[in-house]
Amino acid sequence: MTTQAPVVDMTNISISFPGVKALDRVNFRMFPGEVHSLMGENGAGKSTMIKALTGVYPIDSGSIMLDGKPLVISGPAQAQEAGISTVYQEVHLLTNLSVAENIMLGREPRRGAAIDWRAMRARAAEILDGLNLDIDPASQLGSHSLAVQQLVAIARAIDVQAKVLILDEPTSSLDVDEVSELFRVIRSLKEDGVAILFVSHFLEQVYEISDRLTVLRNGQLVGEYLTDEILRIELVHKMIGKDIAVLSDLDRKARAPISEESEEMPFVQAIGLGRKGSIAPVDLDVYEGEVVGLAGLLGSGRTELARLLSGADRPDHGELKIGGRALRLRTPRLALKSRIAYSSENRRSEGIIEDLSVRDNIVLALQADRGWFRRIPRKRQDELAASYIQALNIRPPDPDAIVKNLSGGNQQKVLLARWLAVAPRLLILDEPTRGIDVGAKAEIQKLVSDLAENGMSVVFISAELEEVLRLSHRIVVMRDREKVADIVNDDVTVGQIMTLIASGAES
Amino acid sequence: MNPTVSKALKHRLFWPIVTLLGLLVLNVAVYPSFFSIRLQDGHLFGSLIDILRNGAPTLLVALGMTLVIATRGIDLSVGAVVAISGALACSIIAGSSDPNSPTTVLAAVGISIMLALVLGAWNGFLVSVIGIQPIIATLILMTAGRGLAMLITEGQIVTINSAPYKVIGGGYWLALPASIVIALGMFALAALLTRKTALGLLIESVGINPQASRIAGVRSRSIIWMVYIFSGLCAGIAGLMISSNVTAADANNAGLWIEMDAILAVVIGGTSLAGGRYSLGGTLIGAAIIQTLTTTVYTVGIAPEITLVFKALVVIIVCLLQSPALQTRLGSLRRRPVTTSTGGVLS
Amino acid sequence: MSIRTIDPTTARPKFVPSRRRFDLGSRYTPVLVTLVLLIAMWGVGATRYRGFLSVQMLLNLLIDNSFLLVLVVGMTFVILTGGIDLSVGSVVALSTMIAASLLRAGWPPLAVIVIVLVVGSTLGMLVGLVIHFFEIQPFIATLAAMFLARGLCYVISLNSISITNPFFVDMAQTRIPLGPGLMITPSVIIAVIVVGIAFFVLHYTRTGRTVYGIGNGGQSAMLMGLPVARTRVLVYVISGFCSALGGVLFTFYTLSGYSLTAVGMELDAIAAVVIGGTLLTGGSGFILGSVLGVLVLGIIQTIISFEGTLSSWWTKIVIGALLLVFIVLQRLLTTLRR
Amino acid sequence: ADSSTGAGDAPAPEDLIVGFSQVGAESGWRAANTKDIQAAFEDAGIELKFSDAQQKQENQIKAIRSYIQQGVDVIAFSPVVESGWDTVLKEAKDADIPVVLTDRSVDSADTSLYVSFLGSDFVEEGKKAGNWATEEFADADAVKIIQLEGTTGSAPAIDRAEGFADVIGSDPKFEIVASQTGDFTRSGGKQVTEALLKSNPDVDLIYAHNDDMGLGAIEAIEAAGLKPGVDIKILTIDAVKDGMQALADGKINFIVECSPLLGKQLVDIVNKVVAGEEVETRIVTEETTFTQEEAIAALPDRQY
Ligand SMILES: Nc1ncnc2c1ncn2[C@@H]1O[C@H](COP(=O)(O)OP(=O)(O)OP(=O)(O)O)[C@@H](O)[C@H]1O
Ligand SMILES: Nc1ncnc2c1ncn2[C@@H]1O[C@H](COP(=O)(O)OP(=O)(O)OP(=O)(O)O)[C@@H](O)[C@H]1O
Ligand SMILES: [Mg+2]
Ligand SMILES: [Mg+2]
Repeated sequence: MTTQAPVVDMTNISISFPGVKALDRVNFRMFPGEVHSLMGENGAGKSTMIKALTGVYPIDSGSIMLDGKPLVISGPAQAQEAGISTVYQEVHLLTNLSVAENIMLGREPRRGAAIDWRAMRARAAEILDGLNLDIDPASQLGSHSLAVQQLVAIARAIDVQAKVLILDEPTSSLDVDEVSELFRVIRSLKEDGVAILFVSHFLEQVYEISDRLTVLRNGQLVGEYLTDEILRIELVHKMIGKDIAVLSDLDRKARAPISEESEEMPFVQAIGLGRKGSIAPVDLDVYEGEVVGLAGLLGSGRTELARLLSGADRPDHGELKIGGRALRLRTPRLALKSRIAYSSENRRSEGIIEDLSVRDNIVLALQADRGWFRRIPRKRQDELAASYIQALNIRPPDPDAIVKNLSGGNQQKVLLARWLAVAPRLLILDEPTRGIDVGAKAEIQKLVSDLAENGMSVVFISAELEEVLRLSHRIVVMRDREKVADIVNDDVTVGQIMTLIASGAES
Repeated sequence: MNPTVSKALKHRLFWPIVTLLGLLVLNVAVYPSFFSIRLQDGHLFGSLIDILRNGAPTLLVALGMTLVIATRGIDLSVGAVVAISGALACSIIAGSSDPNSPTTVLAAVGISIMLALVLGAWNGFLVSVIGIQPIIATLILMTAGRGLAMLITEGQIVTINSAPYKVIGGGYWLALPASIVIALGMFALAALLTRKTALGLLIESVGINPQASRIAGVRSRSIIWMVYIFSGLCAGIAGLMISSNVTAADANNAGLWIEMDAILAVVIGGTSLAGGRYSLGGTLIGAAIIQTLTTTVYTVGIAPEITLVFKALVVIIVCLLQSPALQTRLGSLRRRPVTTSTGGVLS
Repeated sequence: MSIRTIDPTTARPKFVPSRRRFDLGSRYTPVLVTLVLLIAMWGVGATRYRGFLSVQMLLNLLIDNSFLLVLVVGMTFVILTGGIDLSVGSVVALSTMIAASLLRAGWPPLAVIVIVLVVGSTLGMLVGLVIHFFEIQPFIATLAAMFLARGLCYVISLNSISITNPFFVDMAQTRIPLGPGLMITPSVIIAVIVVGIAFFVLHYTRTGRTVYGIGNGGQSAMLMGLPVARTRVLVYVISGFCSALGGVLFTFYTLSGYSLTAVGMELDAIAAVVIGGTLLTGGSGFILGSVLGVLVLGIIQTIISFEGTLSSWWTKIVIGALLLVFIVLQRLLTTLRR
Repeated sequence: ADSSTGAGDAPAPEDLIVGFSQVGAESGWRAANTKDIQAAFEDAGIELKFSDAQQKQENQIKAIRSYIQQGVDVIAFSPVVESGWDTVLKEAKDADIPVVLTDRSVDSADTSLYVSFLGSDFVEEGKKAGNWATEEFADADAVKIIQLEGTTGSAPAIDRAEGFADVIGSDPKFEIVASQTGDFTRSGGKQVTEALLKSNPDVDLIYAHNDDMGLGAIEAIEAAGLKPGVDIKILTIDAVKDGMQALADGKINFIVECSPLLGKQLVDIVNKVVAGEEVETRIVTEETTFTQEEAIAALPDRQY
């Protein structure tokens, strides 16, 4: 493999933003027919590297060679023409257009001068089929969940006959099935000689799919390794620069089944809570100090349920009791008043406030809860920001940094900080660890676990079943927007849950 | 480069201030004693004072507009509200037996301001409760409101003779024209309200991402409602000021196109019409630029035929100077990431 | 492992989920609602006023608003990208002035029209370039263009100029019969063609879809490799072109050039587009909606002139009130349909 | 009235319908004009269809079209602008509906399109103003004038400037030191005067295209500590009540009347037209000029 000439050869790449040296004389190369993983903590510079390669950011210095020729481009359009196809980290598609257009726009089939809509939909359906995704190509993209959008973005990227395919955290909200579907496609592209750049914080996936790794730390190159020749622990060490112990510490600590023992009423009781057109009526109890995990496939209705519990959507039947009292949570604000916080899976459209600083984003919910006139004193704001920046290791550790300039993972941490700051009694976390690096993920899991121990109830949704199992006292399995099982997490295995998800309660 | 100089250069109000100074210098060049301010009967007089006084209504309206724009809205009805409040106050005073009694004037002012608040609340209701796009919601009042003002005055100019009322737009407090004191007072109030309470943060957050703000528990509806009420209040006071300045209410022409001037002031001051971050200080400078521009046209003696061309050039120059894109494209060697004006996350 | 399965007897009735998270109803709902309300308005007018219920009255709506139809086409493009164009009214005025003064100087009519269209498009292009490359807010850039175009009118002439050129007079006075007692003008045909082309471009070309894409937030479209820069500049060229063409139709309509004409027409155009269901934030809307918006404004105007007893101020109040009723009904019906 | 009613057989006044399209309501003058016309037709027992074009020519064309469609007997209108009426006036002619112009004229080459034009002559007004100035300053060696223009591009502004310049232009001692638009409004007049007084403190005469701007100028002059009408002479056009009051008070020195009271004359014309009588194609409004004494005499029964 190494005997070949590299298809991408980036040397001495530097990019700096005001106050941050995002990339510092980094070298990076890719060979045809290999899957190359770019590894590093949140904010290490992975996405910046990708944006340098695709012309989104002009580089300050260094050179980029594609197929042995210097690559001079000024934007993604030209990168595409040069044969580089990219899925950017945050799903960057046009939510107001149809799924078909999002896949085909730029190379749409035509009849004469006009777009041939029928052919376009047919072709899109074919591509979606290749990913085993059964959605209507004519439907509006924005009506689908983030995971589906992510798959659509992937569909768009792999359909081009590209020399280089770049996937920046493509699997962050996909479930196991979807991931294996994606890997099948990646392998077949690899066979065709495409060079694939793969970024993920899931080490299993990296080890499963990639041939070679490049590790970045703080914008600097740590080294390039063959996947087979580096141990996980070594890799993590290289990424983080120090050992981490917490990772194993939390693993599979036996969970006391709180719900069975407790004499008390459950803190949250949902009785037949449902909403027409989105989720069938569900019963759900969450006790104080209990972590309830929601498991299910894409579109199984986990997010929908979370939204009903948190007042983000209004239920149209059923009842919700908080601490024994029936409440109608018509808005998230009322939920917040009952100390229920909801961290949305869609951090870009429902999470962070892009143009505000880290500090403002962290104090926002707390401030909204206190009302306009009881402004949190500046000193207190600074304390809050500083403590969460430290606790969650947000980088850069600058409370005045504008959130949209943070790396994806750090944005997620800021969002989490916002919800922790309101000291909720029920915290609903929808994909809270999406895009978060190994170290931080472990920290967050530990944090959730500690908070629960101190009496907070948590509803935890994650595409990563291991994570759900590791954290939850109880697991609710959803399928086709119905609750199909409610199991206590003692010695449950991923396999068992998968069977439940696949076949429902009948098994 | 000297660090303080380079810091000043980077300040986002640097270029607007330079433009303002440039215009003032142009005036001095044509008319050397432009800057002179004299004290006459304990009142300050001079061109600069005139600029401030005549710019006061625009500044007021622009203040309200700034907050509305920060929530991603726009208020086209301010001109109509200006006309209505002036018309109402003058009609009440003209109809009263004693136009010179302070109680009559206070009542007239009070009633007009109440009406302005109601009109603002009406806009807020259409935008935040019914969910009509701001430009159309306020267009309704823009059209009907001027009719309402004319209904009050029956299309005539209502001239009044009331010394206490005259103070608002033409009188003096502490040597300064009262209108300047009122406008700066409202400015301070707005600054205080948004800085010392959490309102500023919440307004910005609603303007940047209403959906995410809702999830975070922000009462977007009341906030939007409130900014329109504030804008109504500002326009109402401006209306009193304008009518008081000429001791007459002209329902047809009072506040005509003031919404454009106000929006222009806001935007020149660096606030984006896309909502979010706003700058009251910028609005202050913006309003000053617009009024200075008008005065400059008179002082320099620009022919009415080419006044608009001149204004267009100044507007475009100040905006280009401010444009970070131009600054990177010209001189500076430092390269900047490609971002589009619509912004977005670059993760 | 203890599994609490759900007892089939207590299981809720079978749930048939719709496939969408946010059931948007149809994207066409606002347009349909607008159409229905428009017809209702026509019906109400017909019961109140003699001569209202005639097909020719509807055709007159088109005749009297052909220039506005062309203007909203350009405006729709701009607003779909999330921009706005305040210069259209002044460009109309400038076009009438250029046309009238050149015709007076004896230029051939076709050359005059070409020059007007070139001037409008060029101004649009300059605005577009400034907006895209210097990241100046569209509101400001087009406001400056508005001042500039109006100022240029004054520079050309303060007085209004009549047009006596036979070709223009023909265009103004030709009536194309459509049937017994029915007729339209050439301007209507031009406007309909422009709307048709715009419809095609928006829905059947990549450029059109890119216009929608930019309205969704320019970042995504750019990262998808769509030609954002070119398209964004192009929409302002289109708008400039449409304004100039609207100006030409306006000269056909009034046979004169006048520097104070079409003041505030940009607001009419924006209102029509927004009434037609297009979001000012961009990315969502239809050209046919804008056409309906023009008809709504036109029918309000017609009702006012048929009413014929309103004083000047009641005219304004009633226009506002009708607009209000229309918008609120449209809004409520649209949400109900969802 | 129905559309078959030709111009020949004179119907009773109560059967008549007249359509009137007004420019707008942009000034007090215009509002008085509207009011007078409405009142006159009411007194005459003739139904008047009124529409306000809000300063838009296209609205006015639409209104005239709708009058044609409704089959009114006579159409009267004050054109927003002089040019561009041929098409719609031809339609009216084809429908046998006579048209009367008020206040402002049209520049059609085909004068058969309308039966009469009733209104003031703006150029003449400017000339009257100029004449007064030449008399008033007959003994002066040099006269510095500030001109407050009406809305740029509007017919009265252009014509009043032209008429004035025609008269004083022949005498080199008159110098217009500054000429700016005050948009026909008080605040416009005030702001312009305020600024111009600073750079031209030695001005002798302010010529304002309407009373309102003159009234604004008075405020500015007073604020500057000078005496309007004495230190600086003021000459305006219109003669609205507020202006007349100021003239009576000696703050304005001379006003050229531009009367909005066209109602009676318009009714007469309409009656003649439907009766098939000949009417003059140009009827100039009866107007005069006012000095301070005349103003004091006229004020008590001034209607607007
Ligand atoms: N537009 C920008 N302006 C300023 N700083 C930026 C910008 N984009 C990225 N950065 C900074 O550059 C650094 C690298 O960010 P990058 O997005 O490349 O990280 P990453 O490795 O992709 O992290 P993650 O795993 O969280 O996605 C971060 O410190 C980030 O704050
Ligand atoms: N594989 C799929 N095929 C078709 N539609 C899907 C699929 N996945 C998701 N959807 C759509 O997305 C919506 C998502 O539902 P929801 O977000 O509640 O599910 P979830 O369990 O939270 O899954 P996700 O991981 O996508 O968030 C569904 O209403 C459905 O229309
Ligand atoms: Mg990244
Ligand atoms: Mg989900």
